[in-house]
Amino acid sequence: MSTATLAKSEYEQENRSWYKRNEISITPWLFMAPAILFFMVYVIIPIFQSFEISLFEWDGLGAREYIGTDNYVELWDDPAFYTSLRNNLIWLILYLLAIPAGLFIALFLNQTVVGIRLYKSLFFFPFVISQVVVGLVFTWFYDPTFGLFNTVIGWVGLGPINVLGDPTYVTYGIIAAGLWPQTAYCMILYLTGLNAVDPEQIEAARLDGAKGWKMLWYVVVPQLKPATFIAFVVTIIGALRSFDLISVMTNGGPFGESRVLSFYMFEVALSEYGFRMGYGAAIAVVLFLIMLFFIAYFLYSMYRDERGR
Amino acid sequence: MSGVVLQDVVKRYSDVQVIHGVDLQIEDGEFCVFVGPSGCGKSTLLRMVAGLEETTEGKISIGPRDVTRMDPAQRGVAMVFQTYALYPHMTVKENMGFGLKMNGHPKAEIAEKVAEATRILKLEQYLDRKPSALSGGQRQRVSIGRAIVRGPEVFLFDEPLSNLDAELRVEMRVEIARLHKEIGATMIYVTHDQVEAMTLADKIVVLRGGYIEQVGAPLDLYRNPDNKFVAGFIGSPAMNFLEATSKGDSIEVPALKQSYKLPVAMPADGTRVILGIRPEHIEIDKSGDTLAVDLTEALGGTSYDYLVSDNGEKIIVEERGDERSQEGARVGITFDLERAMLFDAETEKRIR
Amino acid sequence: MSGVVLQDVVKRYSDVQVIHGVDLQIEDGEFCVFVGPSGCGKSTLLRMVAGLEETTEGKISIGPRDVTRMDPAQRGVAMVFQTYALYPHMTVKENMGFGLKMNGHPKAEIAEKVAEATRILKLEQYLDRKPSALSGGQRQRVSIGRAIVRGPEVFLFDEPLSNLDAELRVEMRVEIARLHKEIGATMIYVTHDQVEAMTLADKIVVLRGGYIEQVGAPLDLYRNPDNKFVAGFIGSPAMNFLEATSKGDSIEVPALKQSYKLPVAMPADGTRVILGIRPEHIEIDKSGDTLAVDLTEALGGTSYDYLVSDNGEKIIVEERGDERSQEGARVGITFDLERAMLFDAETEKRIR
Amino acid sequence: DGHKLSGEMKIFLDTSNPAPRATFEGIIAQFDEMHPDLKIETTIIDRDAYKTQIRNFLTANPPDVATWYAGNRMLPYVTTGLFEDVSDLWTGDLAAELASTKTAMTIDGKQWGVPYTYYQWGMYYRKDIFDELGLTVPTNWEEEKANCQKIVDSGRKCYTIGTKFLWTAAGWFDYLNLRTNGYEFHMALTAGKESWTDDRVKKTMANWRELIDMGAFIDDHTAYSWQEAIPFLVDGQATAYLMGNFAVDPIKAAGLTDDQLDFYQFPLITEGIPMAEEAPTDTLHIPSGAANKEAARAFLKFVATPDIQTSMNASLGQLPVNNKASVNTDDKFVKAGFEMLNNASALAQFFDRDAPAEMAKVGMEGFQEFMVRPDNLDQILQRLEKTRERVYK
Amino acid sequence: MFPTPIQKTPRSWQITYQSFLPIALIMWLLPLIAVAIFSVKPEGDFSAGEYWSLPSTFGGWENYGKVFFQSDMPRYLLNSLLITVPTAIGAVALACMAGFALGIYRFKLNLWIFFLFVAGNFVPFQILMVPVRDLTLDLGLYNTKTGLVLFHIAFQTGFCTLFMRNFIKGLPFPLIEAARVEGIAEWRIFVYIVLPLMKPAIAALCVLIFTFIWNDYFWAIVLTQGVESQPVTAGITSFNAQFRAAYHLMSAGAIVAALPPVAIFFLMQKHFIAGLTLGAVK
Ligand SMILES: Nc1ncnc2c1ncn2[C@@H]1O[C@H](COP(=O)(O)OP(=O)(O)OP(=O)(O)O)[C@@H](O)[C@H]1O
Ligand SMILES: Nc1ncnc2c1ncn2[C@@H]1O[C@H](COP(=O)(O)OP(=O)(O)OP(=O)(O)O)[C@@H](O)[C@H]1O
Ligand SMILES: [Mg+2]
Ligand SMILES: [Mg+2]
Repeated sequence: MSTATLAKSEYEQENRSWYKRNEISITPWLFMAPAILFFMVYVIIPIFQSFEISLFEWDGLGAREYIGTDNYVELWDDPAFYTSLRNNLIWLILYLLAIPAGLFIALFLNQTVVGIRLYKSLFFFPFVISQVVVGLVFTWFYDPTFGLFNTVIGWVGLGPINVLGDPTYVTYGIIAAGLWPQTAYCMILYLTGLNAVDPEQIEAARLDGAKGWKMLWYVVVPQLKPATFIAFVVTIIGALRSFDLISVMTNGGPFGESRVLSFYMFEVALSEYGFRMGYGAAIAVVLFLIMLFFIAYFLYSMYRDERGR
Repeated sequence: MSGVVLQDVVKRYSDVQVIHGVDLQIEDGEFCVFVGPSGCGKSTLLRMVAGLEETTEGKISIGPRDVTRMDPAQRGVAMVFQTYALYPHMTVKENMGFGLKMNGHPKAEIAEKVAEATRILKLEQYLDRKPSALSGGQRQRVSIGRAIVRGPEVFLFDEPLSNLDAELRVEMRVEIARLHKEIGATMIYVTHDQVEAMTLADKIVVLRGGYIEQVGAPLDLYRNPDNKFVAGFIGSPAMNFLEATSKGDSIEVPALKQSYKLPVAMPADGTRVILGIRPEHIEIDKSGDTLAVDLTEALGGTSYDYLVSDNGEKIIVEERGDERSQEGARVGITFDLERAMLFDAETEKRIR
Repeated sequence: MSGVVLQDVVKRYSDVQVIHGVDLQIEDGEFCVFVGPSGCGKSTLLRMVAGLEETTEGKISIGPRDVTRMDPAQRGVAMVFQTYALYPHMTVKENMGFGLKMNGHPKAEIAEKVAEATRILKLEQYLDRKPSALSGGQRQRVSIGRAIVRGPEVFLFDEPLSNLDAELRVEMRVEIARLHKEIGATMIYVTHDQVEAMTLADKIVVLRGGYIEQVGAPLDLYRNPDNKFVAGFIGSPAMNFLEATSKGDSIEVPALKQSYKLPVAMPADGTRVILGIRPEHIEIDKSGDTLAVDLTEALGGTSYDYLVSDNGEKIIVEERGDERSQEGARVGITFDLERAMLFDAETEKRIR
Repeated sequence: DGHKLSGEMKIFLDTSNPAPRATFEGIIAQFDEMHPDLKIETTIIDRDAYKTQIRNFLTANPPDVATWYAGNRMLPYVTTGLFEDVSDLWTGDLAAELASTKTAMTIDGKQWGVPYTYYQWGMYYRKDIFDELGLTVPTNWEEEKANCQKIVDSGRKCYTIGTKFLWTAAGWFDYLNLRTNGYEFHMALTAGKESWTDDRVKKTMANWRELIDMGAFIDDHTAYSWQEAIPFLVDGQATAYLMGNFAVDPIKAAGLTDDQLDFYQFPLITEGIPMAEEAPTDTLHIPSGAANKEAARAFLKFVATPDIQTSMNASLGQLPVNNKASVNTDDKFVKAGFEMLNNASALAQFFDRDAPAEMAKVGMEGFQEFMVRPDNLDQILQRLEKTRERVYK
Repeated sequence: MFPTPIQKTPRSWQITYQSFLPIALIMWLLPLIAVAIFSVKPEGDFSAGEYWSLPSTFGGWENYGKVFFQSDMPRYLLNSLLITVPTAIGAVALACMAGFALGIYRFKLNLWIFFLFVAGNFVPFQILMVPVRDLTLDLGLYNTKTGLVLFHIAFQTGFCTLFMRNFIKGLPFPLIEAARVEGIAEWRIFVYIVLPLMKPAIAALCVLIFTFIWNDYFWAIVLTQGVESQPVTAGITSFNAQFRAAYHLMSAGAIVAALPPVAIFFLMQKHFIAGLTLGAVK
């Protein structure tokens, strides 16, 4: 019995169009074109433009003036820049606390009791809220007259502390506010990670006599590595991108002590007393170089994974 | 002494009962295999022995100790999992030594025991690899090694070979048999693989729906099953079952259009019974014409003929060598009445 | 006519060559099975026929047409994947008709063809289900149905049954055999399962490392392999190989401490050769004492004896019935010289 | 006007506080009524945000009328050509009526906008508390300090202030410097002609420090905006507030009555120095990119007319710029301010209007820091000096 | 499962755990709860210094009424919606296509282009501020919702493409091959096979992008100003300036601004979390 019923036209057109013949190699480019175009215009090219602008003196209104590396020279002995840099480092380090904190809460919530789903969502809540609102909420929380923070530490006989007005506490106060949503984020990553932990390995470890902290440290945490990696990535990025909270909570103050690079850049380039585009771009370049360090690491890790699979 | 004794063991998950009062005695050094269809409770029972599932009712003893409420780590058992459950971030050596390390054994002792296990399982050259750099068979060997290192009284295996491909499975099976001989510990082994059960076990426990159907040595179960379930479950290809009716001291088998007189205590006239004959115990009678040859398969050493009776019942015949029947031909069959079995159609119990 | 012809076909991935000049002729309507160890290039070869991999060198024709550079869609082939590759968001009916619909065939024609395939595969009652609501076997049937609907000249199967459990696999195997009988199209089938290859194939192609080792009908390969690799690969348990040396018109087999005279053209004196005997062709000679019984396995219908010679070579013997040797005993073996084979130890080629 | 105005007119306002907001809305409604064919669209932007946004909208989507400030503050937009030259409005009667503010609106000999209000700065204090403590309004620095000491002794703070947005501290600096060193020096300093490390500046800071060391200012002022500092005055934790007159409205809204709140001029510090005052002028401008300049000019003129100035400033609670307009003498604060400014030796705009933006920013940050860490003074002044060298070069 | 399921622990610990849960939650959300309470307190409570007492009367109607009827809040909310929805649609659409190209096809630059998107996504976006603001000005899109939307689409495309590509990579490739053998054109494979399978990913991304964009503040203040185009995050600062020190109103405003993403999160929780974790962890 012959079943060769495919219509001839389907496989015997010799002179097909050029597109048809090269369909597989052209299609991906057609599909990527819009995304690449957008991304180039708004992200990739501007990165290089930042480098360029940083070599100019420009107020954003008039003509630009080429000044070579003067902006960088000025940056070199600008105390505000060092304050920002120092604060950025503090952010980077302290923000990482979100990772263990998130893990801890995730472990606490990784149970199956009635209503636990609701608890998990409510614990995740801070992440969904805009940082602007988080900033406002924490500003009130820290308010030296009526803030809950001072009320609470008042109970134990401390304070009052003017967290946001005191240069020694202000950065830590803002970071604490930032840690709130970030911890929630890490918590969700870990909750998902914990779901993926192989139960048989836990059982094997129980048979091996591992319990509690030992189990956590030797068996669970290593298996959470993917979640930890992502938590690390998003936390680092979050720390370097910190802007909203500072802008809302202190506007960089008091006397610029809570600035970070991204905020300082905004301040010199676009704020009331700023409009030094070139100087802002120079700060941007420094921030980018710091980030480049991490981006290279992230990409390298991803590259390894891609090769590995 | 470290046999395992289960007394009236029951397991309930909230309101579903999955193990219905199991009594079982496993001698010290015995290799005991649990078989049964999927979901019959094999794993659950094994995990109760391990302490990974709580025992709802009843008592489990290992050697002289009642372990029913003990922690898994204290029971002196080691378990080998189907998915190996190796710690992916540790090397082979660390994997094997982990249990001892957790229990605070000195380094030297750990090293020594790991070396011993390594030797037994010929894992020397892999000691510093991570599990991900090992093949399936090697991983399973490591996981057995991890069990050995802990020097348990009882080894528990939950389908340890079912993630391996056919060839490796055979190899590892032989390896496990040898291991049992070498260290002589009590072993409980869950499988759904006929061949593993038959070849490894000193004692097979056939489970169905949370009940034990029969316990016995492999060949005893093969030759002398207690009921239709066990008869059909043990042996491959499975036993052929044909409907029949008792009539006097014979049975009438419509599919074969014939009566047979079996050396058993016949039930009352007209009782519906089932005749069981294993494929390997049937001979093709080319001169017959009661059955049609539907399909034949030649595997080289053996061939299978798939026969269909006129009333639609199917019979598989195993033929030795590479002769096989002609597809579409009509044949008869003969078989040794001594080896045929009779079951009650209602209760499925063996009629002896 | 729509046989498939491969002429000197080569496949290279950047600088790794995985297919080394394969010549193969598959007749119209033939059922051709590719077997070989993992990684030998079975899938690659099949996918080259399908057009899913580019052919680096050589020529592939289907029927009279050279398809080497054609798109998959134009080759008149249909493929059935190991993982079924059903479109999960479409019903069975839509899955089967999708290809035709996309290529603008009229609705009535699609409906008719789907109905035909449905009938052949007895899928009537599942037509409106999504794949997720089907069992593995049903899914595989649908994916075969999808192939049938397109009415291809050549069906390609890549390990279609290896994701099914043992029982279903047997069932589907029989189904595919029946399908081939019914529609009679050319089929190329990749598997690593002995039994599938032996039972389904008109022609088996044994591949190794990107080369064809031998092509032939299943029983021809079993009875008359060209080399040691094929001899060992076809047949289960695998053929026993014993080292030997030619001496005059006999061979000396140290493991058996004996000389044998095989009906073959003997090579020069002192050539190292290999004697191959299948386990099913060996009989235990209880009076002998050349070999030690290392391990025995009784499966009921058959038993395996694992024997070890004094020089450490291993021999497996398949025994019919449930008798087996005593472990630890010493025995001899006998075998039919007509059925034993001789291979050159260097080239591994058969000495006939 | 000769012919009818038509089309659309966009007005951007920074008058985001409730009272000014309402005032302007009223004026615009009035103007709208006079010109039925004109469609007016008003956008009110938060005062602090407005200061950063003006650059953007002047270049990107310029309205027809925009509020801004006189003095140095409008310089960048004049030099970059973003403000329209409105010298043509400064002719005839109007020129005469607005004469007092003309210099503040003039750059390069041209006028770039029209003022609509100005207001005094000074001490708003709790009269009732002064009475309770038996204090009188101070007229010189010693009295001020003596009063303050008594207030501090009574468990209160002398001054409330919220320095979160920095400029409030500049108010203190301006007055201390005006009183310590005089108007000329202050203007030279803000114009970059004097050094920040000058001893005269240090003198000003030393005076300031006396208050700081006394604990005269409320704690934690860095955490508050100027509005958030009001409650301290209202609930009596602090007794005075150095502010512009615009603060009266919110203070009253927060619960103080005319009986409780009163005003006094910032007292004399250095004997013999004439009393100059802060009197920031708020202005209206036409962006050079405006679409409907005709209507815009008409509006500017309209706002400057005596009638409108009268009613407008009555409701703003501030001072009209048109000398034909009448001052609302029912309001004791306005009245006091009017008198004070009329007698002033000179008027300063405000620190961030007199100094260029960058200098203002660094300066005000320095003042805030000084209020928290007076010991850092030298460092702060050096920083300001360095900025001066860069900014004015 | 780790830690040990609570059901398997002693009764006393179970009770401790169960009762500690709500306490922990309240502590965790304390700042938010405080704001929620603020927002329903009448003005009088604040002037009386009663910050931490329960509301003396329920002032919620009045407070929220003010937010909705006496401020620009509704307008800001509308702006946010008009910015967020097109962005989510645009970014997801671009990413679906790019993800398809990068996930399905093998070509030389594949990994490089993919990494370009990934790297761009990791960039601290502030560094784009000056050039992007300039570009937007040049395009005449400054202070328009369109300008903001275009940038958001472009920037989110990085993350979305990372997500989509990994998702598509996880689809069984034989599906594509099966379709190719059936002679289905590549774009039809995208439309009829890949796209339907991406539904969960699309849902996840939409929800995620909605929240991200809704909560954006930085770009809102860099690229827009004024009530006609600013989203609610930026609007809230004007709102707060308008009602400075009126904590009951500011709280109500904050809650109104925060509510939409919270609502979306609760409605589409499954997708949201899948998005966060899948996108990241692949
Ligand atoms: N946590 C649980 N809750 C409820 N029922 C369960 C649970 N775990 C297992 N069961 C049920 O208990 C029965 C026995 O399961 P078990 O895993 O022991 O079967 P099994 O014999 O090992 O099957 P398989 O061969 O598939 O592994 C099944 O019916 C299963 O559905
Ligand atoms: N994309 C590729 N790049 C490089 N080498 C490849 C690629 N795909 C396959 N190979 C190599 O080609 C050889 C043949 O692979 P193929 O998949 O055909 O084997 P197979 O016989 O089907 O094996 P299996 O039984 O495991 O499916 C293998 O060695 C494999 O590693
Ligand atoms: Mg099981
Ligand atoms: Mg393959």
